Amino acid sequence: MNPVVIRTVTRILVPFIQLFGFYIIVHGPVSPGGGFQGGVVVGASMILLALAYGAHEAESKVSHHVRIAMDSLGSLAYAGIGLLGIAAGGLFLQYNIIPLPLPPARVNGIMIFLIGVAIGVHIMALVLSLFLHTTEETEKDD
Amino acid sequence: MNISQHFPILVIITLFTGAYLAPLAGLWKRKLCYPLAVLSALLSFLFSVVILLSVLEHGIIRYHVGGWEPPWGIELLVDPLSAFMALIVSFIGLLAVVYSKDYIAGEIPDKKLPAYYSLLQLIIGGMLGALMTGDLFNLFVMTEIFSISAYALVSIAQKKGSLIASYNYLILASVGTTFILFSTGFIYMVTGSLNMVDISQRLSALESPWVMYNGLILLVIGFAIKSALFPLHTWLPDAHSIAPSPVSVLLSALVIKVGAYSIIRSVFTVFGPGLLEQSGVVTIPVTWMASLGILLGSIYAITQTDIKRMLAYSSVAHIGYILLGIGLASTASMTGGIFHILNHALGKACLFFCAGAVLHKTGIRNVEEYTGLAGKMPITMIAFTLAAISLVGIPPTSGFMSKFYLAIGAYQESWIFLAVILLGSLLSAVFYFRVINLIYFGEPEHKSGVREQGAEIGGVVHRQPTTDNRREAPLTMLIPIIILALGSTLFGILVHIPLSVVEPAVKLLLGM
Amino acid sequence: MIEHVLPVPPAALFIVGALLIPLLKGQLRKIFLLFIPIVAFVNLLYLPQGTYWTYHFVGFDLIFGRVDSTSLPFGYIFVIMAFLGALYAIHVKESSEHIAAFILVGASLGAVFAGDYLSLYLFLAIMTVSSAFLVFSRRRKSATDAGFRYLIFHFFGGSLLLAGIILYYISTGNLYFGLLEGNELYLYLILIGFLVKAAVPPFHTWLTDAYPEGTATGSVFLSAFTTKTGVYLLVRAFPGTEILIWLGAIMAVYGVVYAVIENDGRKLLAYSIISQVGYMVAAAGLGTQMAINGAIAHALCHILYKALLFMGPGAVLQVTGREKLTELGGLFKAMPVTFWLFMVGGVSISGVPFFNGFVSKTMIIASAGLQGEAVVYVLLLLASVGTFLHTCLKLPYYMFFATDRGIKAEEPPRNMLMSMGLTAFLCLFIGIYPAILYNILPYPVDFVPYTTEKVVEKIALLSFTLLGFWLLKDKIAGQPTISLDTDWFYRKAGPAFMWFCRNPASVFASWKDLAYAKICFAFILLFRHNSPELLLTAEKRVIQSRERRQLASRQPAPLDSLTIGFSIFMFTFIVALFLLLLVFGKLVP
Amino acid sequence: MINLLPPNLPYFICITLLLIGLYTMIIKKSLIKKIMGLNIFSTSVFLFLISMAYRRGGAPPIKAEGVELYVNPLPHALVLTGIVVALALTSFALILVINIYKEHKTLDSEKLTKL
Amino acid sequence: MNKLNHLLVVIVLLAIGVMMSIAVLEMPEFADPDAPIHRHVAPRYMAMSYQETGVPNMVTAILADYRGYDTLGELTVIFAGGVAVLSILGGKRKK
Repeated sequence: MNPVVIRTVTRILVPFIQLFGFYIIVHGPVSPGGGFQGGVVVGASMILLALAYGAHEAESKVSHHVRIAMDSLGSLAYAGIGLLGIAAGGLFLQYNIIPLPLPPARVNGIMIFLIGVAIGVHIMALVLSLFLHTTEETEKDD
Repeated sequence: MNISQHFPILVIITLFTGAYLAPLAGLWKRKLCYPLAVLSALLSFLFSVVILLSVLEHGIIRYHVGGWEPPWGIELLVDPLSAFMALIVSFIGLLAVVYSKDYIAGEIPDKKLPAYYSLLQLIIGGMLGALMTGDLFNLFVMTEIFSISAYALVSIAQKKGSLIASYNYLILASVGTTFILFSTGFIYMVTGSLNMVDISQRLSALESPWVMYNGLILLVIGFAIKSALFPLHTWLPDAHSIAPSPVSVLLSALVIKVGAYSIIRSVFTVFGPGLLEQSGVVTIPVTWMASLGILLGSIYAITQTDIKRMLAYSSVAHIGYILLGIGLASTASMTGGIFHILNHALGKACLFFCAGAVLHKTGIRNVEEYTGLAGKMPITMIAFTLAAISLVGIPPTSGFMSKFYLAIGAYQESWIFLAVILLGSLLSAVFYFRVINLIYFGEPEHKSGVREQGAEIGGVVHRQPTTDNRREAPLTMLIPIIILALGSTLFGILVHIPLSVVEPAVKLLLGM
Repeated sequence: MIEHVLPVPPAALFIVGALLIPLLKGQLRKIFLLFIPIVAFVNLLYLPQGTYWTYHFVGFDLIFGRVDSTSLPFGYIFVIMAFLGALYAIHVKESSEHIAAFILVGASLGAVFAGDYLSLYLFLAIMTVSSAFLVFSRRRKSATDAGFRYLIFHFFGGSLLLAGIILYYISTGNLYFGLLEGNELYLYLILIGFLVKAAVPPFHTWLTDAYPEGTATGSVFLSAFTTKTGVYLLVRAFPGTEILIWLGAIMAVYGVVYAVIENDGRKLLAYSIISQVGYMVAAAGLGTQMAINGAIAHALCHILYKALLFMGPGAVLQVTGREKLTELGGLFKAMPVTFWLFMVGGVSISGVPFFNGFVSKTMIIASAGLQGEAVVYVLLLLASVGTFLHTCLKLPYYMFFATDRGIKAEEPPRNMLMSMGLTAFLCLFIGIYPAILYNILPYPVDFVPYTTEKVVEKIALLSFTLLGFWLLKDKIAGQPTISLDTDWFYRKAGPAFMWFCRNPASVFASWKDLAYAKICFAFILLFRHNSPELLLTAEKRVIQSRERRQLASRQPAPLDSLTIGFSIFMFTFIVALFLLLLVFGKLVP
Repeated sequence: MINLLPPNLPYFICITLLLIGLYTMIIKKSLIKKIMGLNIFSTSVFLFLISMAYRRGGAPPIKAEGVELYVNPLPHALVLTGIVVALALTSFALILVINIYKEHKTLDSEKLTKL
Repeated sequence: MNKLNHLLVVIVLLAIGVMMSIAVLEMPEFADPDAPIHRHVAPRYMAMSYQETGVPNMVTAILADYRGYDTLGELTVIFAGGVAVLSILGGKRKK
């Protein structure tokens, strides 16, 4: 099968898909969407890349180490934001007590946004990992 | 502001953070995973000690995560029961992590270590989360965390058949969790709330109870699948026997107990003291299933040759004791049931640790090859004996006391339950003493001919214990074994210590 | 100085001592083994009467020291017996046997001095386990099996006892162990629990099963403690219970009948224990002051001479490795001292005047006569004749005389002989000075054993028996068979139970568990039926399966099959069941 | 009963889906199909939650000027969580199935039984 | 699986279906604006979430703020799933 069409279309589409994914992540607080949804979209773009160009392409863009780091750091960032509440003298995951020079509701908004980003980072790496690992050795058999 | 007020959340977050860090640490230095895991497990153990003490002193702890009041936000609710269970979970979890170091080296490849320790912390953290939470949906989420970690840990060693065991476990337990979610939907539908305390207040004001009953039934059956109540236990023997021993300990001593705990929560807290009469709809069938489980679990255990499988089936019987006590819902039976959670956790953890130590040092899994191990691994085998005696329920070990309370509570309901408890002890004596007999008085097979002759001639044969073939397991494995064996013996004499926690917990649950 | 250290709970002394045994080696250990009973005896002498060592245990009152004139005699004799047994077994190098024996002694002492049911149950359970370990110490397949049956039987009795205790607790609200009267269910459960301990038929099979299987030294300990503790419990809780009189009388005769036809020396003695305990049970049932005195006195005397009797065949077993009467004979030349010492026990048990059996046994028989229980009186008298026949005549005759089979033998080790000598001395001493025995009994004794009438009666009876034996001695020779007793029930029940485990009960297990049929061999042996053929085939199969297993043992156990579909069906079925119960529970109030 | 059926029809559909999921898991022999059954089963629950959140005349739960009546946002959040949980489960189950296939060269549970 | 078993399964499932339908008949009517779920906890989210969290999307507000702990759990579940997959495959992808 001639992959040229697929590859070309993919090359054109992937940046847009990713952009759309980031949009979903960033606009989670104001419109339908959020970290999970956006993260999956971005991850799916990488899967598309892997499908069109082979797993190595995706692997070289986002390597195993980077994916693990993104996974862990995304989760850690969430837990860290939660712990900030305790550090600021409030309760776990209590945002409005975090000392920023803004009204409390704004602080909440910022933290929700940050959490969305953390989730997005985590999910995009994870979705790609799941795909790559699932296909890992079946590919070799082909 | 006092940091100790945050301990209910920190006890969970510490482990989760450790779990997040483990793969990261694995990228840098794999050796770092173990100390990190020990550290976080130790921290959470210390936290849960403080939590238990403060619950006993100041009463129920309520922690509003995120600062939102209960029906809107998620509330952590720590009463004596959850603090008691949390202490058990974090303590045995700590021991399992400590034990893992030398054991796991021979079981799984080096590159899986980060994943292993990460999952180990997730399973403990998930269980602690399920114990501490006061929110029904959060209970579901936490249940999923420890369940997924459990499925993965079952298959981590990639033994023959472990994948199938893990798959079985996954599918069957997922049916259970989906039941739980479904019932959460039912309950949410009629109450509009997810907070347990709030639900119980609103449920008692409910006029049409059908939806509520459906919810209760699905909730209890969902958790009964998790806790391997008798006819729902089919996933357990494979999963518990194939998993690496520290994981078997976590599964057998803790995970099914957390399921039992969740049944307690759903019957006594969600449905509350106000609806205790009506909850007989589920508790009465549960007692009958538990009675069957006590008898048949022991009978299956008798027919096993694989030691871990035998112990796994014995867990089916013991979860029967616990749920029988809970289902009877009288003061004595509840005391016995909850106290038995501790005893079975200590005893079964010790037995699985011992079986693991034997497996690690000699590769023996078959009960009939346990002959003469007392000479080779005396400390391990003494610990095995103590723990087994405790589980059979012979005084003065702790297992006797919990069965004594259970039996008192059982007779208040019906003599049949008393008979079941006593018969169950008798049956468990059969298989535990079979092993004990082999350990101390069985002879290694190749010598058996010689021994037979000697016995005929002398009546007594003088055997010189040879010191050179003593092969105790390494210290990281031996210390947890010793601690647990001592615990399961000492708590039979110092019963007032656990009872001082169990009794207020029971009073609270029964609304007295 | 001693007053400050002593007294300590006697049970603790032995149990702690037992745990120290493995730390000691060689000569030191021998001294230690003898030292503990001596200390315990001194301790007992300092033990004041009364109730103390109460321990408040989560709402229950545990009483570890109820010392009164009923429990104290048992305490004395148990400690003396511990000394004699330790001396007899001192040459044994394996510590496990000493530990089990000392724990058995300690637990028996604990049970005797226990003042509440919880601590009583505790000590009885420890007794069960330690006795089973003494049997296991023989390290022989048959011993293992017998030990197992012993264990299960006693756990069964213990379960009934525990059920009785729980019922008692629920109906009275306390756990005080004392006189039981009335017509409650718990009464019967506790009674059965005690009857199992005292080996009253039909609960006696564990005794004849396990005691002959003990080691040469272990059986001496076994014979002394368990049944006598049972007698103590009956005396304490059920004096004057009508049914005990008949049970005891039947037991006395029953044991004799089986003993007469028995072939294994120690099994014969085991049956004779049943017979002798029958006297005590009957006396407990009579319940008069004199009968209770008789029961306790007889228990004390019986411990001494029965230990002596077990020491004899034990020594023979030690030296020759043989137990069956049909395999023994003509040992007198090689072991004269053993023979004479054994005979002291033999005449004691038969109640020959001036030996200790006489002073206690006549007391029981006389009290039966005083009560007007004519049938019981005759039965007991008859049993006494039978005892003389089998223990004093048949056993020594076939063991030491009869056909000389040319067995190589010599006198047993010195410590065994010393122990036997000491025991024989005590038998004689009490026989001649019964006052020393009568002084420690709970009630004042106005019974005079040595009246012309009683002595003459006894001697006449025994002489006729002797004559009869001499004429019929070839007719009652032991046959190399196993006599059928009520234990067929559980010998059959074992395999039947295993069949149940494997077949109907496994429906809910997993399919592959059915493939575990080979485990049945272990259990055919465990609850062995005494058919040699079956045993042989089972043995062969075990060997075959063992070879197969050795190949497979390093693999994890075979998996349960994939039973997902079935399991999920089970889940849904349970859901449906609950819902059905809900619907019908609602619709039909 | 006929009168009552139409208003609660979505719930009946959810229960039907639930039964279909269970039926698939019980009857189908392929391990993959069992996973599909599980997914149908859990989807029925999500559907149940989502349909109970609906409110006649309710707007999407995004704050807008002048709108007072929104659908209930809480079940949406729950379902999001539930979906993610199901995703994790499904991915792990699929990977197990892939490895089972590699090991045993079959996915038929009846055949795997006879191993 | 033979026909009989098949039938049994269907019967049991139908029994569950029928009995759950009894519950469904008692449920609040579908899309009823006054159902308990719309009256008890949810009104606060609708009325207050924008003031309290500064986020117009209520689902996100609930997800990340009111029930943020659940979302942490959810993230942990998916993290566990990822690690579980790694644990089966043994880490690194071979080149």
